[in-house]
Amino acid sequence: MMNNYIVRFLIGSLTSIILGLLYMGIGRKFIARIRRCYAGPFYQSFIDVIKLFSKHSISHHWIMDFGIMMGFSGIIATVIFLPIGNFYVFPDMKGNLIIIMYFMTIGYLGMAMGVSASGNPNSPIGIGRALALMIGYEIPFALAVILLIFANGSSLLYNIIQTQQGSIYNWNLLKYPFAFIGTIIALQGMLGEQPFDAMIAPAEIASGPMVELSGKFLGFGFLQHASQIFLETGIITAMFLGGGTIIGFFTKQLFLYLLTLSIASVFPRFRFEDGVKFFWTIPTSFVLFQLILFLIKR
Amino acid sequence: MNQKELIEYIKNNFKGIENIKSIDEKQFSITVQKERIINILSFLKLSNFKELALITAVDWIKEEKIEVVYILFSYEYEQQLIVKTYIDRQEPSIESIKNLWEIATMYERDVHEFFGIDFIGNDDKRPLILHNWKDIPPLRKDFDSLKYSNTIFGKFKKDKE
Amino acid sequence: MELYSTKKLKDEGFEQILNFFRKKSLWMLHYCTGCGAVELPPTMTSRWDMERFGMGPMATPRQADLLLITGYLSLKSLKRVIYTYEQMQNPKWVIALGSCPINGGIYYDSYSVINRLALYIPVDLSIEGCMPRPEAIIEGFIKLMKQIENGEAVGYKKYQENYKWYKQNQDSVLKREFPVLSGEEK
Amino acid sequence: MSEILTYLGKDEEYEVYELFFGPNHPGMSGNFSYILTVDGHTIKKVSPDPGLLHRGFEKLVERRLWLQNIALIPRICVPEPDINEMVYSTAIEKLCHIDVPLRASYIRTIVLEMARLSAFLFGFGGIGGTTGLYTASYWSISDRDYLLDLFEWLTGARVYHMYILPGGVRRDLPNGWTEKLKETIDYLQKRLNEYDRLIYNNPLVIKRLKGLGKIEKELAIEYGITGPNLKATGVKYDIRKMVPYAAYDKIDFDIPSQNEGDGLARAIQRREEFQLSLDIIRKALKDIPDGPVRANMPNPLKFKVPKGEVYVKIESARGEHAYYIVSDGGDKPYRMAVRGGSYTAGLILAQKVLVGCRIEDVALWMATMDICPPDFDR
Amino acid sequence: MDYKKKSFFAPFNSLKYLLKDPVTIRYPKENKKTYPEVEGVSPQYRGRHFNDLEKCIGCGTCEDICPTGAIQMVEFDDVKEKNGATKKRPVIDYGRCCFCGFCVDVCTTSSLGMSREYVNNFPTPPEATEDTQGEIISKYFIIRPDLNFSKNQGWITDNNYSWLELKRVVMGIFNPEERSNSFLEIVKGYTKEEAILEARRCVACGLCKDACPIHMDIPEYIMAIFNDDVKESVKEIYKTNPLPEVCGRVCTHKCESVCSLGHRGEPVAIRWLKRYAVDSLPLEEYKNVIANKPIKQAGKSVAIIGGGPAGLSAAYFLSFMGYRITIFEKEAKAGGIARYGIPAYRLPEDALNKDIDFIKSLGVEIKTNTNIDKNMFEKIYKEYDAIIISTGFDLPRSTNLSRNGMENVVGALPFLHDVREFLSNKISDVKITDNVLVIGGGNVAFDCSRSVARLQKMKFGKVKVTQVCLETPDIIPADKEEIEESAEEGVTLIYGMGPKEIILDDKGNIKGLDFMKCESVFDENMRFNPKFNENERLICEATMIIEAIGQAPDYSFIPEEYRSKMKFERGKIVLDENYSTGIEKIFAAGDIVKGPDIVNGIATGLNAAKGVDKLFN
Repeated sequence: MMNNYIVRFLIGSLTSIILGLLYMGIGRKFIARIRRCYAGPFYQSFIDVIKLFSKHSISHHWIMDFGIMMGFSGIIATVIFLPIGNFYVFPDMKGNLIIIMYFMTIGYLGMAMGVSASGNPNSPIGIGRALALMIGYEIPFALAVILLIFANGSSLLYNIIQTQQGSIYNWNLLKYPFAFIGTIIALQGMLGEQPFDAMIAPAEIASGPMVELSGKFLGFGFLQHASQIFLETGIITAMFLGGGTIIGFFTKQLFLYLLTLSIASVFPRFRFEDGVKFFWTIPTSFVLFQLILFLIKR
Repeated sequence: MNQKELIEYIKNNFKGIENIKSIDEKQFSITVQKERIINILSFLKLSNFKELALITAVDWIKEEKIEVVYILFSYEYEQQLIVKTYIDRQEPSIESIKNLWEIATMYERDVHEFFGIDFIGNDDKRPLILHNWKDIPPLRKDFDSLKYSNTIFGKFKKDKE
Repeated sequence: MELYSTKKLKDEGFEQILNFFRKKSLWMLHYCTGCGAVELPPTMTSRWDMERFGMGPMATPRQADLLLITGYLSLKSLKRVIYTYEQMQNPKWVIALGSCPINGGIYYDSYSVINRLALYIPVDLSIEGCMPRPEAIIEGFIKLMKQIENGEAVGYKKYQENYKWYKQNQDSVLKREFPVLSGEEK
Repeated sequence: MSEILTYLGKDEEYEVYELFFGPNHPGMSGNFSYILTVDGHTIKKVSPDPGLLHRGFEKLVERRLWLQNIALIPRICVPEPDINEMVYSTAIEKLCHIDVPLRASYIRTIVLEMARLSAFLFGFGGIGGTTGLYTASYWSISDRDYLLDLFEWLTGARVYHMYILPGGVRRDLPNGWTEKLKETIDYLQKRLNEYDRLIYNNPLVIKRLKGLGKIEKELAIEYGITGPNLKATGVKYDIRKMVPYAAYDKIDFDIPSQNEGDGLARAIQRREEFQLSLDIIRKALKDIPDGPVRANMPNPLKFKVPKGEVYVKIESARGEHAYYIVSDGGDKPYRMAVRGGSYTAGLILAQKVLVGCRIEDVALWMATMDICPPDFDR
Repeated sequence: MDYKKKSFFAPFNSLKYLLKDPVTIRYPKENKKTYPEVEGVSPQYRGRHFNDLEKCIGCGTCEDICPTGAIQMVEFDDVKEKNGATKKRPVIDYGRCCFCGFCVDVCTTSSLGMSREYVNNFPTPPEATEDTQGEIISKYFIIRPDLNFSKNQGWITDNNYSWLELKRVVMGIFNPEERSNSFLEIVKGYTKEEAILEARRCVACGLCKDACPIHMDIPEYIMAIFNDDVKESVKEIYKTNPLPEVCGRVCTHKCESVCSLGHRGEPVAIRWLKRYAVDSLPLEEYKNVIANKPIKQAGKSVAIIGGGPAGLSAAYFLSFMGYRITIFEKEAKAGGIARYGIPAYRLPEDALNKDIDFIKSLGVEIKTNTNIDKNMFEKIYKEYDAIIISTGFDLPRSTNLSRNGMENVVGALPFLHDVREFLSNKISDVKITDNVLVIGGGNVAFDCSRSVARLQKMKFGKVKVTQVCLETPDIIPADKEEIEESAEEGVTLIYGMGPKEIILDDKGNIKGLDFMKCESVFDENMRFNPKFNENERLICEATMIIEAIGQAPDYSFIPEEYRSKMKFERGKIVLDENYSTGIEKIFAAGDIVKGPDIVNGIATGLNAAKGVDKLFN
């Protein structure tokens, strides 16, 4: 029964959604502590999602329904390629990085299509910013992926994880520290956290793309964001922190997420083109420096 | 120079002042005819009363007059100056001082909306603060706001007058 | 004038279960209509922290399901509040903060502040206080949660049932062609 | 092909569109709206649309007795209600030639400075909220709550105190209050270092604030900008020093000022004035005399102010907050005109300075200028 | 740490709060602990009101001061009826209240206060229909505050923070030495500023209006004095009070005893204000101030027997109803008890004459020195259309001690009558000795003893007066000021002693009086029959005795056949509702009908005038 693909797919996507919501709940309490208050219970995100699905919602155009569904399914499609600890949804695929890189952008494109049909002037501005920012953080992330592929000779995450087994010293984190720093900053952009969240900035464009999302659309947006957290932290743990067992994988993910939140809670927002300029200068130079080091060593 | 010298300086440099009254050691008021308001204000702006703090009006319904008040302040002398003129209440109109101070446009638009004074030269008459206002300007003394509030909002209980 | 239908408006059955989740995550619209909005930041931020009840400020009416009328409501902002209220999705609730929406408050004789909010949009809960303090606001939220749980917070259903009556009240205030005092009554 | 391109570019109407930075916008402090004509992200034209908070104070004041207005006027400006009571009481004292006992003047100074501190803390929250640094607003608004506890103890209410009356203040300091105030002042002093590290040393905040809405000295005076925004452009003028009221002439303090006049200078100016207020309170607490707290005043139902008019202004966190009060000798004010601190800044300067800025700068500019919409609508 | 330096790592320092515990107050479970002795809101917080319904007198001052019109005074019947208080209690509409606490600061009896309760929210019931929607919400918030929050007291006002001016404006008064050697008026009266300051204290609550026997509109004329408009105030006074000069000096001021300011401080000096208003307007001005009353020419004629306050007031009111009035006065001048019963230092001649001259100027004819006997009464009965008897109580009662009318034992009224004559030097001298004893505890007794003190100072240079009364200090009928001022002027007062018998010396003139202790003055159902105990005795030497133990009416001039038809009850005539004595055409007013003091006299005069008017139309 375990090798029946539908059941494996369900396991893969449900763990990403549930754990994503769990990380969001814990992340809220973490940020609340920095702000010296107690946030709600850790299962608050689950309640929010159930409430959102129970609400009545307006769709402005059928493209909007289609777009939101495409956004959510794009992220789920990427998650099933991700190695969750040592469990693989498609055992023979072994988590191919190039496919993951390709599928990640579908989520945003779907959201962009859905939201721009909503007719509120704030959402096209928001989506314009989101896509521009995507270009920003894709470059350092792509360079880091290229570096790892060169280093391990194969684009399969399974091999990358195998090279990092054993003791902590052969984690890619220690082998290529600068690439890790660049990717962490890229992760900040991927999750849309504080210094780079000009796209959903409530104070400027009234939460940008999510302006017109009501009821179940917002619910899907929530789920998409949750599984996105699971996905991106999962990729980086696989690439740099050596995937480890199921429990080890989840704790590393949580650690990465809380690291981004701590950066997020102490920095204000970039203007969005400063953010893109920042991405092209600081993290890219880190990863390039690491690439040069690697090429010299080889 | 202190207030007395300032008053002397203004009195003999500018004709047509009805009266100058010192309210306290840092504040004094001048009353001027309606026609000479632009000259006195530009004269004062030159003798460094640079800041226009407020334009407002007072509706003297018993004397059938509306008093337009310009409040200036000078940073050098640290003196507050209240310039007052009296205009007729039936068709109140006075020249606009738009070109002396940029901010006068908004003050005059505000006073126009609340008192119905027509500032000649300031043609920006769009409603600024009131919404869909069809009655007489509200800050006039003969406008009764409790009666207005009872007729339009008080559907159930009429408040004692 | 039989504008008002007397249909039973209580929530029953499946909706009662959903109400349990709705009550635990009320999202408040970040729109400060009046002076009561000065007491909302202390309630939201870390000294009184209303996030413990799962409540947080939301940027747009689409996402929010709780509209807080904080204090007095002038005519111009009444028009915006009605737009906002109609943009919000069911089930939605309205809380009137302070004494001004109840019976005119300190501006009872003002020509631009409405005396009774309940004539224009359905009010589910009125909290008394000339700016109720954060504790009173939190007590109000708890009372609203209890009210939602046993299905009595049905303002939005009342709005749907008696839309004509509310629309008539709103137009009598917002769309006036004739002067109020001197002109004849429209 | 080229005609199509030029055709599109030719008609200006397609290029720009109207964005309602409307009343229901989270970045908007208070209930107020700008209608921005936006080309992409840069703003072409700003037209303010005030009036959403209009209650007609100047009409309501004429319907109430002199002392009944003390309950009405603090509601004019929400973040700092005490300045209204102070201006109103000083105006009545000037018209009736009442002299206030010294202890009452000292208590008034302390209350005004505490109100200034809570307004500046709101200002830190504003900067945090609009730039996304929510930790700063969570901290500053909860620190402000400690000040409100002290107000609640002294005056009986958290925000609208109705404590400063013509002739003095309403109650004497409860015992144990001054120690609690000293304790809170030291706590806020410690917190100020935290804010320095979080906001003022933060490179991103400095990048967002630098060069935002830059105004020179002459333009500021011409536009009637006053208070911290004026001192940020280099004019060293503070009403507490030039036209001293309450007990400011008995306390020596020097006025800080910057000279760039942009958003960062205004933020730093507010931080230095926060420090100044802490010192003023400490000095006032040290040499507060004993004695009565209120001159004996007639009973409020039969209180008449002699005929006359006066313009009284005091230093609020947003600039010069002033009333022009005319009395015809009756038991009700004949006319009261309110000059809010941020009237000219919010309505006229915005049309001049915001052109060319980006959308996200509007909310931040309002936070640094500390625009308070009830000043326009009254 | 210099706040201008840019540093990348500075913001991370705020992560240290992860380890510290948060500042949140988890409200429903925990509560704020910033205040030393109390948890939650501050000790003097302005929360919801509480009101002590017994202490509250329903004066309505809180309703006047409320800036939002939130307080309404509503009549309640579950409220106990109390003298000097209305049955109205404040009802507060919390849909209007702005919690300013002005009502508490201005409350005259400090019964209203604000508690530390702040929670009050109201979930709209689902079945609220269309026309009751707004009504249900606002009706829930209209509450009559009572005592259930008073245990959690927050904002209360004690006397030094109250907004009312509780202290009276001090009026100029001669010091004891100055005033005791002359019969000049002891009180100097208000100057203009003092009067305005005193008038400013009145909160215009109207309680005094109900307590005054003639329901004078006191808040009106005090407001007129405050607005510095004396003409208007005199016009207001003369609407109901014909003898303001007299009332301004000697009224028993029931209004002041009921004044709302009196609960926490000194009541408004209503009597002195009336006196100031009338004094500062010359007699000629009265004409144009009051003349505007309509004169109906009924052509009927009315005879008034007795020119005392009651007679004069009936004459005043009847003159406006167009009757021809003649007053028959047996003394040389009109005024009755006001002239001959009250000494000059409390009611000077010119003040009384001013009132009487004005009444004369209205066309009233006063025949003085005409003592009415039986057949005169018969002639008047036929001649005039109506008769008002207002002869008052002018026969002095006497203890039956002086067996054969010794020449040194004098009644109170004749003595005061001679003093008044001596002062207007109609008679050369008043018989006075250097050691006088006055018996009695009422105001009249104090008038006698203080007059004697003045005469002794004038004649002998030193004062030796002892006054003995039956009552104990708490039930003595005289005013408080009388007792204090007489003590200052050298009158020694002995309480609780009843006279037993006079002691004569060998030459037959009086040497002293023997007193015995008086156990109780009134018996169980409050009737006057004192009980004495023989064995406790006290001897006081005196060479002259004045008995001031009450007065009796003198109905000798009424012919027998009328007197039999009248009903008498303890010396007073019993009248029906429009003040007629049962005999056609005869009415009565004054002390012989009701009340010991002058203002009741005026009230009965007014009612008698109304009775007469009703008789004819």
